[in-house]
Amino acid sequence: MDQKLQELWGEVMEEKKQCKGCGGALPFLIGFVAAVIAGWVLFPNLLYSKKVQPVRFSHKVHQEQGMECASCHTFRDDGSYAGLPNNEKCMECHADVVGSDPAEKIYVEQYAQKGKEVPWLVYQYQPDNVYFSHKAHESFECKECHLEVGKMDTPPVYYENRLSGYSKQTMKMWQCERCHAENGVSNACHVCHK
Amino acid sequence: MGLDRRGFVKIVVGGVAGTLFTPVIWKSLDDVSIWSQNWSWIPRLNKGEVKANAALSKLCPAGCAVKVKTVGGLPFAVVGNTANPMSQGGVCPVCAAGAQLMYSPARVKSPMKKVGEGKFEAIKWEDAEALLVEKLTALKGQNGKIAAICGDETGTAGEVISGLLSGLGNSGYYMMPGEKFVAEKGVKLMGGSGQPGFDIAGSDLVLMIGADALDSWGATVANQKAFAATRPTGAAATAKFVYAGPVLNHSAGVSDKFLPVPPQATAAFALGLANLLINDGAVSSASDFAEYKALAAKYTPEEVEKATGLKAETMKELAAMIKAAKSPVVIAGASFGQGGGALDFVAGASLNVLLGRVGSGMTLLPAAPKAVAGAAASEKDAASFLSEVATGKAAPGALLVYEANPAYALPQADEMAKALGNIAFKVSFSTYMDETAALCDLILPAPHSYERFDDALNPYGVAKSTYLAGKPVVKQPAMDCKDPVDVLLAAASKLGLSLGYDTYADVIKAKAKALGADFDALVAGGIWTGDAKGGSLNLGASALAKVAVPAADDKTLAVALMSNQAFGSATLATPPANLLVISDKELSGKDLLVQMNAATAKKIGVTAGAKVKLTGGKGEMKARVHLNEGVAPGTVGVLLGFGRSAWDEFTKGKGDNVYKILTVSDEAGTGLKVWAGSTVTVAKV
Amino acid sequence: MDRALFPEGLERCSFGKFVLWMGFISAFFLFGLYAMLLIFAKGIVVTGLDNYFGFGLWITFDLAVIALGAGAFFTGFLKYILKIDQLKNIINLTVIVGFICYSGAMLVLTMDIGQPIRAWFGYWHPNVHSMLTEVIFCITCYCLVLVIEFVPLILEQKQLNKIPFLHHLAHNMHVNMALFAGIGAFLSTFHQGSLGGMYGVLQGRPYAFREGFFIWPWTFFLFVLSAVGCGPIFTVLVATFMEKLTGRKLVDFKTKALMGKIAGTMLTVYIFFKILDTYAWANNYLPSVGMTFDQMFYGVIYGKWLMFTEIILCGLVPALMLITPSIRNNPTLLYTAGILDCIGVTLNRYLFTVQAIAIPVLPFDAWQTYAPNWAEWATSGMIVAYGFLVMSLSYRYLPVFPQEHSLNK
Amino acid sequence: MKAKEFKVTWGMVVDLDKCTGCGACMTACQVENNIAPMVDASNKMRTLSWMLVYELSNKKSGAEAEVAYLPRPCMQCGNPACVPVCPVIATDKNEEGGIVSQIYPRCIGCRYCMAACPYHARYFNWEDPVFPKGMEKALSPSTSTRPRGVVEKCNFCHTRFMQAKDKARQEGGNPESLPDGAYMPACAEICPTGAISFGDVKNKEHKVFELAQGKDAFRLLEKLGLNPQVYYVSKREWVRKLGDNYAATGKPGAAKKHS
Repeated sequence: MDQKLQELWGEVMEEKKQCKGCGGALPFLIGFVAAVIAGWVLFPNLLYSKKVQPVRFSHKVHQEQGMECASCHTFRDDGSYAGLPNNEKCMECHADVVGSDPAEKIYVEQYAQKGKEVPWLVYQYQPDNVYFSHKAHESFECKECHLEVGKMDTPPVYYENRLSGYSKQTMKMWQCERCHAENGVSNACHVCHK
Repeated sequence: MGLDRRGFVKIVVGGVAGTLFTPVIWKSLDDVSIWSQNWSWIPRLNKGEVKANAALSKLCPAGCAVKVKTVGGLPFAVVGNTANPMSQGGVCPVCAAGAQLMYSPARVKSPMKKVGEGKFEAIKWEDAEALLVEKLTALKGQNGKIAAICGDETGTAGEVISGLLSGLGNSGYYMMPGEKFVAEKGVKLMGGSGQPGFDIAGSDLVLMIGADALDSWGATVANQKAFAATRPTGAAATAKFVYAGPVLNHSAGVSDKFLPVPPQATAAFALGLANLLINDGAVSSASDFAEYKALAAKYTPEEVEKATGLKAETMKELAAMIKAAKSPVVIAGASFGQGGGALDFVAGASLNVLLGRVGSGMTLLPAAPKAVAGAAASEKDAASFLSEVATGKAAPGALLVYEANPAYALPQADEMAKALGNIAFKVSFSTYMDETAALCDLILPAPHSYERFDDALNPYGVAKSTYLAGKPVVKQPAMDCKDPVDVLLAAASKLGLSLGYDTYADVIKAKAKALGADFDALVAGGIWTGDAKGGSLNLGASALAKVAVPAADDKTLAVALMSNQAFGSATLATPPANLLVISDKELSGKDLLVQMNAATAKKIGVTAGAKVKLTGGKGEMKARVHLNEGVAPGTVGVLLGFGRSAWDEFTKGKGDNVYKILTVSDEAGTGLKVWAGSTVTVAKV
Repeated sequence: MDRALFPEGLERCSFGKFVLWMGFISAFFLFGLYAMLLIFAKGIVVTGLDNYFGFGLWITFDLAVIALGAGAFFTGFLKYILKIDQLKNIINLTVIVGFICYSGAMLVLTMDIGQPIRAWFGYWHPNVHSMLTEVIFCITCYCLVLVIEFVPLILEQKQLNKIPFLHHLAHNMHVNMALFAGIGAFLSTFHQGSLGGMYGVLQGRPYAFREGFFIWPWTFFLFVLSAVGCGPIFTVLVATFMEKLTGRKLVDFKTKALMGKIAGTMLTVYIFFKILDTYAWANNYLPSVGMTFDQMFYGVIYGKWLMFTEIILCGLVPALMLITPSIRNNPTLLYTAGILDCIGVTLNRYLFTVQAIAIPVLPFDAWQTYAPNWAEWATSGMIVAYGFLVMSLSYRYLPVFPQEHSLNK
Repeated sequence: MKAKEFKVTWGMVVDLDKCTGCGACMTACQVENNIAPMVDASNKMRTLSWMLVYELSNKKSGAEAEVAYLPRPCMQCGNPACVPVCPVIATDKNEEGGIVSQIYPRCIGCRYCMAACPYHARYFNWEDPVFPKGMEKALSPSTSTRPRGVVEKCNFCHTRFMQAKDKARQEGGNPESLPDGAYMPACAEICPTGAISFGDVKNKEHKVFELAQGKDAFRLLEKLGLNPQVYYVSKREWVRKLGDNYAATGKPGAAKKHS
C-alpha cells in the first residue's frame, strides 16, 4: 500500500517536471478572457428574462394628442399616487376602436370590452418594503427617474431579474440615497422603507 | 498541444481570476440577498386605492358600526366609524379582526350535504335549495315538525324565520338564550314590559353586578366610550365605577372598586345592599316596598358576609358611595351573556327602583314595529326546547339553525349535540364550519358580515332604541355563499308562501321605514335612535322572596364563567388575528387554565400549574390551574370559548369547553332554565 | 498505507484504527451537520432560542471557544514578539487550536444569524458604532491570520515539503511569522475586548452594563485578560489530552508549566480587577438604577452560586494555584487548575450571555428560563467533532510537536 | 453616541386607568402590520406582538386586589439601546419625529438588538409569514411582509405618517408640521376607551404635549436612561411604581425628564 502511494506521489512530481514550460501563461489567459466574456455578456443574458407589454401602448401617440403625463398618471385626493390608469380612464376615449392601430383594437376587444384590466408590466415598481411618495417628488420631471417613454412608439422590453424577481430598471437604493444626500433630504431608513 | 492537467488548472485559475473582474459574483451575491426579501412563498402586498366604507360588523354580539378599509377593493382592516354616536370610532377586538375573518380557514366554501358521519360533499346551490324545499314541503302544516333556532338577537332575519315557520303552520321558533331574554323575563316579574337598558353615560356611579359591561356585556364599545368620557386623561374622573362579581375581570380592572362576589350569591349581595340603603333612609313608592323592605331586612351584613365573604364595612362603604352619588345606576347581569337567573336580574334591577332611577338610569325600550307580519310575538328559548328533544317530548323532523351554535354553546353541550341527533333533517345557515354545522345534514353557507345586508335593532343594554343597518362592502363574497334570508324567502315562495319580500335588503328597507329611519343613510353609516320609555316597575318583591342562598359546600366550587370579547362568542371561535390576545395565563399549549385564588386552591389541594379535571352534571373537562387572587373564594373561573371541535387549526382542540360541565336547573318561581349557579368538583389528575 | 505521509521519523497508529476513530468522530459531526442543514432549511425556529433568549448556547459557545482559542494569539505574541523561545514547543498546537476555535465560531455564527445569505452585510453596511461590527471584522480577519499561520505548518507536511516552491513558501512565511503574530495579537486584543464591550454597552441589561470608564477600558481589558488567562492553559490541556489518547509524550512538562505560569499570571491580574468590577457594580451601579444584587439571581438555574463558582472556585482558586510554583509544577494540580480556569471563563461567558438577558428588567415581567435543545447541542457538538477531526489529521500528518521525536525515544 | 434631537417627537401617552385590556390594539396592530396568525399564539416566547398588553397586579387578594393593563408598543427611545448595537445599520433613529426604524431587507437576524432591549419590544421572525389560504388577499398595504430570520418591531405605524404627509402636501399643508390627529397609529385609532393618545410631545398644539407632563405621567424604566417616547399615566401609585424599578430599593425614579 505504502509503495503505491509513494509511486503516486512520484507520478505527480514527474508530471510537474514534464509540464514545465508547456503552455506558459497562455491557458491562464484563455481562462481569464473566457471568464470575462462570459461574465459580461453571457451572464446578463442568463440573469434576465425578457417580457413584452401585453398591449403595444404608444406613449408618443398620446403625447402628440397634447396629453401630459399627469393626464393619465394621477394623484388621488389623499395624496397617494394612482400610478397606471385603469380601464375606466382609458375607456373615456377607447370605449370603442377609434383609430386604425391594431394595438388599440387588441386593447378594446380583449380588455376594455371584457372588463378586464391590462396586466401592464411596470418598469420601476419598487419592492413591497419601499414606501415611495410620488407626491414628495412632484417637483421632479418624470423622466428624471423613469424611462423616457413619452417619445416611444413601442414600449421598451421589460427585463426581469431571475434571481431577485425585480425589473432591471427598478431604482437601486444607492441611487435613492445619493439623490437624497445631494438634496439634503434625510436618508433615515423609514424615509423610504415600510 | 493537448490539454494536460497543468494546463487545465491554469485555465481554471484564469477563469476564476477573470470572474472576479466581472459582475457574476458580486451581482449574484447582491441579487441573492435581494431574493431573500422577495421569497416566492411569502405573499406580496396588494396595490390599489385605499378606501374606507361604512359597514355593520355583526361579528360581536352587539354589532359594531365600523368602516372597512379596502385596497383595490379588497378589505384589509377595520376602523371605527367616528360619526356613530354610540361607538364614536371605537371598535371591539373581534370586529377589528373582521377583514381577515373573511378568509378564515373555517369558512364554509360552498353548500355542503352530509354524506356520512362527519363527511360532507360540496353541492350546487340549486340542488341545496331544492333539497331544503323538498324536506320542508313534506313537513308543512304539521305543527311541531319544523323548528328553528336563531342566535341573532338583533337582526330582522329572526322575524323572517319566525314568519316562515308560522306560515308553515309551526310555532317552533326558538332563540338561543341570551341576557336580553332573561332580562325581559325579569322586567315582567317587576310588573313591567320591554327590553331594559342602562344609561352609563348619564350616571355618576355605575355599579355592575356580574355584568362585565366594559368588556363583554351589552353594547360593549358604547359602554366603553361612556366609561372613557368620565375619565379624561390627566383630569379628575366624573363618575365612579364599581364591579361586584366573581372575578377581577376587565370591567373590574378599571373600576374604582372591585368586590369579589361568588356567582351564587349575586342576589344576596344586591339585597344586602338594598337593606343598607333602606336602613340609610331609602324609600320607594313602589307598591311592594313594604314587602321588599321586610325581605331585604333578612340580608343583614352578617348574612351577606356569610354568603359572599364581603366584610360589613365594605358593604357600608359601597352603600355610602351610592348614597353620595347623584345619579347612580345598577347594571345587573351574568358575568357572561347567558344562563343567569331572572331573580339575579330582579335583585339588581330592584336597586334602580329603590334609588328612583327607573326611566333615567335604567330604561325600558318600547317594542318596535315588525317588518314581517307573521313573526312570533314572544320568544321561546332553545335550551328548554332541546332538553325536550333529548327526552322525546318534542320530535321535530326538520330544524333550521340560523347564526346559532347550540351544539357548542348550551349547557351540557354533549347532551345538546345528542339531542340534535334525534332530528332527522338539520340545516345550518352558517358562515363558518362550527360545531352545529358539523352535525347538520345540509350546510348553506351564509355571507360574512361585510358581504351582506344586515341590521341590528336595540342591542341589549342600550339606553335608547337604536337601529343600524349595513350593506355589503365587497362586490363578490369570498366564498360561494348566499344570504340565508334570501334563501328562505325563495324557499317560502316555492312552498307557496308569501312573506311580502324577495330579499333581505327589502325586509330591512321595510323595517327601517316602519321605524321611521332612512335606509340609505343607515347603510352609509348612519344610525337611527328612538326614545327611551320609563314605565313603572315594582321591586319584584314577590319573586325575590324565592331567592335561596345555597349553603356553602366544601367539596364543590361554584363556576364563574368568564368571557373575554376578543376570544369570540358562542357563534364565533377566536378569530385568527385575535389569537395573540390570549395570554399564557389563559391558555398554555392546548391546556386551558382555570383560575382560583390561592386559598381555594389550597382547600381543594391543588397547586399552580396542576392538571385538573372539572366534573359537573354529566360532563367533565380538563384544565390546568392558574392562581388569581382576583377570584372570589370558593369559586373557579373558567373562560368561555375554548374546546372547539370544529372550526380551524387555530382553535380546534385548544382548551376545553366549559359548557360540558354546566348543569341546568329550573329557577324557583320563574321556571327559567338557569346554569349560572353551576357547581363543579375539581380534582387533580 | 498512509505511512508515507507521516511526519518525518514518527510513528502513528494503524490506518484501520485511525479510520475507526475518524468514523466515530464523524458520526457526531454528521449528526451535527444534519442539524445544521435543518437549521438552514427551516430557520432557527428548530432551536430552543426564543423571544427572551435571542442569545443562548451558540453565543456562549462562540465566546467560550474564542476565549479558549486565545492561546494562539497570546502565545504567538510571546513567542514571536517577546521572543520566549521555549514556547516553540507548543506554538504549532496553539495555532491549530486557535484555527479550530475561530473557524468553528464563524461556522456557528452563520447558523446563528437568521439570514445567512446576508452575512456579508457586516462588511458592506458596517455600523461603526456597533461592537458586533468590530467583532465581525476582527474575527474574520483574525481567522485569516490563523489560516496564514496554519498554512506553513501544512506545507511542512513531508510530501508537500518536497515541492521546492511550497518548501520555500513555507520557509518565507515562517520568517515573517512575527508580522502575522503581531497582526494577530492586535486583532485579537480588539475583538476579545469588543466581545466584552458587546455586553458592556447593553444599557437595558443591568447585569452586563457598565458605565463610562467601566466599559472602556475596564470591561474591554477584563475580557482580554480573561481570554489570555485561559487560552494558554487550554492549549496545555489539549496537548495533555492528546498525550493520553495517543500514549505518546508530545510536549515537555516544563513548557506546560510555563504556559500555566503565563495563564496564571494573567488570570490573577484579571480576577483582581474582576472582583473590583463586581464590587463596584453591585454597590454603585445597581442601586443607581433602582435594582438590587438579589434581583440579579433566581432559583437554582440562575442562582448566585453561578457567580461565586465563576469568580471564586473557577477564578480565584485556579489563579492562586497557577501562580504558586509548587502547585503549578505538580502535573495533576496544574491540570486541575487549568480545567477550573477554563470552566470559569466559559461560565463567565454564559453568565454575560444568558443570565444577563434572563433577568426581568421590567418590574412586572417574570423570569424565563432557557435550555438549549438538541439542535443547538448537535451543532455545537459538530464544531467539537470538527475540531477533533482537524486535530487528528494534523497530528497524524503534520509535524505539530517539535519535541515529539526526542521525548519518545 | 449623543442622542439626536428632533423638532418633532412623536409620542404616545397611554392612560392605564382607562385601558380595559380588551386587546383591540393588539388585533389592529397585527392587521395593520401583516403579522400572520400563529397557531400557538399564547406561547408568548415565540410570537410576534409589536403591541403586547401586559397584566399588572398589585399582588393583593380579595377586595384589595387590583390589576392594570399595560399596552406595550416599541418605546421609540430617545437614547435607544438597540440602535447602536446593530452591526449592519438595519435600524436607526435619524428621521424627524424620532421613530426608531427597522429595515427588514437589511437585517441579518443577529438578534443583538433583542438582547439590548429591556422592553422586549423587538421580535424575531421565527417562521416565514404563511397566511391561511386566501387570507393573503386581506394583507394591509401598509407594511411589507417579512421573511423569517429578521427582527421587527412597532414603528408607530410609520406608513400612516407617510400618508399623512402626502395628504398634507396634496391639501397644501405643511408635511413637517402635521396637526393633532392627522397621524394616528392603528392602536390609538381603534382603542375603544381612547386610552391611547398620540401626537407630537414637543408641540403645544398637540394634546399629548400636556398629557406627557402631567403629574401622574411616567415612563417605563426611566432610570436606565433610555428616554422613551411612550408615556404612561395612572393615578394609582402602585402602577407608577411598577413602571420603574424603584419599588425594589424604595427610592423614587431619577429626574423624570431625561435629555
